[in-house]
Amino acid sequence: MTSVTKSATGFLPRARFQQLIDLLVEDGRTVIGPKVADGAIVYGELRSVADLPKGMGAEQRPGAYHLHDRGDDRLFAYAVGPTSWKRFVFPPTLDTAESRRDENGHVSFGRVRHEIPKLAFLGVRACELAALGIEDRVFLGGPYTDEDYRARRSSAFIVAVQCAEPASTCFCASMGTGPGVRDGHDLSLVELADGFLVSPGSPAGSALFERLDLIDAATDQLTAASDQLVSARDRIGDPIVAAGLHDRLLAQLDSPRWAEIAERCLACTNCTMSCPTCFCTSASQRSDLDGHVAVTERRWESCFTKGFSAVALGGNFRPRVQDRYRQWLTHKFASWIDQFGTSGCVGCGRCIAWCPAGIDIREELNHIAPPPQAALGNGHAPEGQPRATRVFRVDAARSETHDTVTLALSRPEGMDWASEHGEFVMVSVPAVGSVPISISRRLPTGMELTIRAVGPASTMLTGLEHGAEVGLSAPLGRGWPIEAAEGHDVVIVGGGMGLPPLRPVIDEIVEHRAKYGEVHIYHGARTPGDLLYTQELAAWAARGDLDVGVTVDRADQHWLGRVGIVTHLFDHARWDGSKAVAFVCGPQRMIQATINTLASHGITPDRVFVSMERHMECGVGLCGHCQMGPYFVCKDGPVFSLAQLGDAFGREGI
Amino acid sequence: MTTDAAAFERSFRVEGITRVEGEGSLHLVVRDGEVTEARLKIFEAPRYFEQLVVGRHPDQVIDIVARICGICPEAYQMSAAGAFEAIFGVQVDPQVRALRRLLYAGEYIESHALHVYLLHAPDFLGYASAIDLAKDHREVVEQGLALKKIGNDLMGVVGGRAIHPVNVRVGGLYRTPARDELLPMRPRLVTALEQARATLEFVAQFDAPPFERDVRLVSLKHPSEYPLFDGRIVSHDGSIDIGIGEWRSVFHEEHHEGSNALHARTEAGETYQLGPSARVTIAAEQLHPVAREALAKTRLADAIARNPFWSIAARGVELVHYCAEAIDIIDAYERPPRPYEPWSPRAGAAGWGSEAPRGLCWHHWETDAAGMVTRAQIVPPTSQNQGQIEADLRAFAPAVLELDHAEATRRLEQLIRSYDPCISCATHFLDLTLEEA
Amino acid sequence: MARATTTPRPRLAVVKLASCDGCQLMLLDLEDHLLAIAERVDIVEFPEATSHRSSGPYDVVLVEGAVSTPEQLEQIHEIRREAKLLVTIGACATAGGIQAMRNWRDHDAFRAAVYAHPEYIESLATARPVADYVKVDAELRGCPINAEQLLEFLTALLTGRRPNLPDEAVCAACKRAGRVCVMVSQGIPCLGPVTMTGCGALCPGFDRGCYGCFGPREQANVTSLSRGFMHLGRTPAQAGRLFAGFTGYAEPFRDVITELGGVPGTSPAETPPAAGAVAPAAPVAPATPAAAGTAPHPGGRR
Amino acid sequence: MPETEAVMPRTDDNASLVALLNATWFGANLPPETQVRLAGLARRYQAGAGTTLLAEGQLANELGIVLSGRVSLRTLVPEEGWITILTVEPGDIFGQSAVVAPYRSTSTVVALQPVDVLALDGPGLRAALAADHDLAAELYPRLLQALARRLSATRLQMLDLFAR
Repeated sequence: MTSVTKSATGFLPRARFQQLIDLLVEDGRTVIGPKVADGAIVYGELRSVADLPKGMGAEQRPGAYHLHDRGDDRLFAYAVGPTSWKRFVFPPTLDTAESRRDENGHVSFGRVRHEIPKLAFLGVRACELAALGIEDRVFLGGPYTDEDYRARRSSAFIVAVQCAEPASTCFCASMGTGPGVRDGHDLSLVELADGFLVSPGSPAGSALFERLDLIDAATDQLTAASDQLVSARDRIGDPIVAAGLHDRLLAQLDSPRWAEIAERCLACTNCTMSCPTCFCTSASQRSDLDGHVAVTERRWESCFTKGFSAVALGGNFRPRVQDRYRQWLTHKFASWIDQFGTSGCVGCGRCIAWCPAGIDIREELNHIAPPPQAALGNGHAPEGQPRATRVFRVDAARSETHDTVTLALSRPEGMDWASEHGEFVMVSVPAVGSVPISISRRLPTGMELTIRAVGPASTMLTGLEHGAEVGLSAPLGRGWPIEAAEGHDVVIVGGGMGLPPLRPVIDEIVEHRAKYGEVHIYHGARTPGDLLYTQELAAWAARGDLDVGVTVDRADQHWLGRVGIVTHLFDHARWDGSKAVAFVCGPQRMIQATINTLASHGITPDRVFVSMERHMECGVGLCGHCQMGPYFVCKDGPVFSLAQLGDAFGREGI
Repeated sequence: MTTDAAAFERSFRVEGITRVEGEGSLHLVVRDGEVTEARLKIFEAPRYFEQLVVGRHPDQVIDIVARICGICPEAYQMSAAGAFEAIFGVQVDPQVRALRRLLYAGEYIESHALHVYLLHAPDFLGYASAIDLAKDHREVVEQGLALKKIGNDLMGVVGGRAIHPVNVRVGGLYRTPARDELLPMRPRLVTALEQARATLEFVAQFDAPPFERDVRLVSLKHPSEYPLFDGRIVSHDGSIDIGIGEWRSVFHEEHHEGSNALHARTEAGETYQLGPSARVTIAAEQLHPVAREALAKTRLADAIARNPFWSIAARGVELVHYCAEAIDIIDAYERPPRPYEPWSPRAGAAGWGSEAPRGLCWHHWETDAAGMVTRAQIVPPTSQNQGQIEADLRAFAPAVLELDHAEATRRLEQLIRSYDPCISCATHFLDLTLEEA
Repeated sequence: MARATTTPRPRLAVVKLASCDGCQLMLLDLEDHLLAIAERVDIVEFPEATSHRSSGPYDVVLVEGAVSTPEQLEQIHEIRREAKLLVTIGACATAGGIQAMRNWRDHDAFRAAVYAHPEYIESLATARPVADYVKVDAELRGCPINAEQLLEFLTALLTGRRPNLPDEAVCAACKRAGRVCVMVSQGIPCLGPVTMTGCGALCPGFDRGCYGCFGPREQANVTSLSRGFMHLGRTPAQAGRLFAGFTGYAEPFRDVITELGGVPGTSPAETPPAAGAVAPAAPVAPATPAAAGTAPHPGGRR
Repeated sequence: MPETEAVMPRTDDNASLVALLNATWFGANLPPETQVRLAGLARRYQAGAGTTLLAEGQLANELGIVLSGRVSLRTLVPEEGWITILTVEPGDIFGQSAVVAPYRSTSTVVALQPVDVLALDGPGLRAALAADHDLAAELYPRLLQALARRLSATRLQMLDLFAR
């Protein structure tokens, strides 16, 4: 949306309002706007002015919404209802990808492209324009973009209507998004007693403006419009102090209020689903009975569901409702700013009215983080980049342990593999879905992936044989900053399946051994049978210039090696950590124990790099699942320095 | 067979009758070539429905009684709704009433297609199941499934879902569909009507065992519409003609010697037959012209009245009828101003019945001044048919008992299945409270 | 993945306990897929649909119904021994179903009140979900189960993926479908916030509140929701009884029913069954039959 | 008691024992007088792989400091056999039951490799700790550190982190 190109205002008498709808339809657009259905004003297809909620107002309170007849003929005298425009640019469910597997095991992957309807949104409020602007930053502002969103968004024509009847739940004025319409629209209207003031907001809007049978706006009409806006703003007031909220809120992660809210909160997801900016999604597979043709369906998801933060084998990062509520509120008002340079809240009040428990976030914010100040940052807007799934072939499958297999995968012909950086790939199998797997070795022809069979998808992957095909995304995420270790001693600690992601680091060190000082490689596993890469570990140890230690948690009497947790390998070690850089990967509790021991050797947090486990679905920071404080683990990590994580590391329910 | 008695007495057992709803078994005692005892035993665990509804709000009751039977939930919902509307004096809007018939039509199409193709046709064609039948005649089974799906989808559009629909309440429905929501069903019903006609022609070719007898057929009868949830309770011979709420004046349930089940009988202690054969015979005049014509073409009207095996043709006729009626209802539909009529609670009692696909399902409800249920009686169709089933088995068995056990079992089961028994509805079988009444 | 094609067809059985048959009927209601499923799954035991009977072992057993008689108790242990994967389907099998509402009553008195010859009636003191007696490997919720979920479950079984059966609230599906919340806009009590999704938010789409037939979702906050019902004008007893439907015996619905006065037809003074699974009823509000159910809804919508 | 045939006692002079002690984690950086005192309680022995140095339930007469080699701490689990709970590496101690009442070993100690052990006499050590508060103040933190480390390790093992 470009800024206003023409400053003009005309008047459209009420009797002529149908003309606006007719012109939009004439342009081949389906007009979406307010109408009464099921006891509320919702957005749906409009065919005529008669479909609009004439004379209807909406009284709103926490947990309550009631229509009433105002007894006048105003068409837009209501505050926003349950529908948000998000639905039309970011559909609640959407088929995004299709995968196939033929009788011979050949696989293929493709995106599902949808025909984009040509829509006009009629009656968009200032807060809703702001919400669309926020969604633009989320979906189009980062390195990865949502092209379906881009197409829907750019094809919509937006007619804004000035808000004149705010509800008691509104707080756009506090969030700085309204009630006055500023930009982001094609055409804007102000409804007065006998008609509408009309102003264009874009070249497309100007073109339509020219085609309307307008009369000149009278001064008293302009005054009435201004009074109407002032009155609306006065009624909204300034119920929360947004300035400084970011810091105030993040300082209250341990507030007792979170648990208290959780007693009322139903975790029903209504707030997030009603919110015009919440963007999290989940993906699932649909297939025929044989798994030959499968479609990936993306659907709106909420951080209030248990599955949202669940990881393999029943683990969950936010097990309690209080964790989930805190995630939602702190994301919306704080970490959103770190991520996208803007607050995630526009003050529309939907989450207040449509909360069946009547929880009022304004009240909660004021309780948890009572006032004073700061400023909004600026967003970034790099270019989009499509995500394709490419077919790799299994060259070899090597059994590491009874449940772990290393697959050597070769890239498709002609793929420029050397320029692909990243820590992990999303591995897709038709009808089964995608799982994130760390690259355990980079090969000129492709890569190795070491996979443990823990769920149906990984079990299927570990059963792949020579010649099988799988889909792989481009390598994703930020990997180990090996350059930070040049000229330093290096400590590598890999617990269990934490070793495979570290193997490329070891490969790099082996290849350029002279660049590094002393190198210690420590691997811990559950039992001797669970140790990974045993031959390679022996070969590294045999070089003489790598210190390799291996331990297991438990063993029978035939095991002659070490028994004890991985820190036993170096808690008595004599090396000096003040010159060392550490790379640590494994279960979070193991990482914590390791960090303590590393600290006792003098390694400072800025030189300890850890890889974080989270629920990952999209791999590119768009689905929202893997958030940890301000970070999207998939895109900003999974490798972080301890200094970066600060006190988010190890905090319960983050 | 080691005792002396066994030398001339034979016991014939069929444990676990299949392709009926619920679990049952059959026990015949044959003495000197005569069947002296025929017992159809019901295994259904008691579910105490008549007690579970006490203290509940009528609207909640309508949801609960649906759960008596997953295959004919509408029969229970409509009978209960009818009784409550009689108690509270509610008149349902004609368009809403039409929607209820449309919902019920969906249940008929679904239930009859299921029974004709998946449960009963394999008997006539010599297969153990529709899945086996599909191996040789896939197109036949697919046609049945397609027809069944239309019935299910019709229930989905009007009632929300095919099993335990959610839209019926006292006074009408929770929500009426817009005309636009019904219209997509119309072309599908036109196709279904053709399939229903073909179904009737198909089953009319079957060979039914020659087993004719004179029994009393009983169903609802309404002067202007095919019997569903309104009219009078009548018998085909004119001997019974009572108001819909007066079932108890002519019928009663009795405890049978040696059986856990209650059987319904007329006052004179006679058995009677409910279901499609009864309706097609009694309400032939009210059949949709299209269905009447299709029945005439088969020339099976008399056989349907006398031979229970020909119930499969009666179901075919009703499939045609309800596809045709559903189209008419959609064509005439205009969304009513409100989905249900308001009502005020009062203490009272009323009986009401509706025609489940397998026969009259009759209820009697009592409420207190707050409208809450104080007492319930639910008489499912199968408990009324059971006496006739056993009588038929006694008469039919001698003709097949010389066959080997498997074949004899198959033939006897085929006879039982002719009644489309719904054993899940049988909780009431075990209810002996009426003995005192 | 080549392995999938060489695997023999899984042997599937359908078993019924105390129930209405509606959930197993759902298998037949998969009209478009039924024959294809029958080609890929060896349906060895399904009395409602086939005369074939076969004994175990089975790869998958779908169990419908609650355990409510001594025979069924024996039968479920037998099934467990024969089943590699025991899957409970529907509210009766997963939560006890509507017949579990009798678990609040004294069984002998209840039985005597209903039957002239109670000695004929072999039933356990309580009707309970299958998982109260044997390990259950997977469950499909609902009264009845949802056809799409059943198909998804069978497809996942055949293709070797985890079935996509979300454990979120009905509200999530309701909002995605663009429905207007009946509780917020019309003041109709709705169990959607505490009920697991799977039905597609059916009831709110028909202008009525969810009655909970898929049972409680994880961490269902019934205390907060029942308070909400009281704000909408329900007495505590009425609020509690809104949970007393087809999954009312499942925790935590069971607790809130008991806490707020028991199921309809009971008085708070009555003690719960001796089986002990139900905590003593707290006499919160009088619940004579006259005051027991929800009040009739006033009039039509305006 | 150590199986004597596999155990090779050695005679070292006090000075060399002090030097050996000083080379271990446990004994390093103790005040010289303490080291001398401990050396006076010490004997040194070697044992072959497979030797049981101490059996569970047995009176622990000596606190062992591993000089080289590896010993395992084991317990017998019914139906699973001998399970190794922890290995003790050079510099670390075993047989700390020798200073904790009732002085009976809580696990069975087996040499996994040929080991060289510095053993402090239990009764002597207890008497010294009771009498010499300076020595106790130096030694107890090390004993506690060793025990605390084992406790936290055992806790993590109990969580069975890698099974997830």
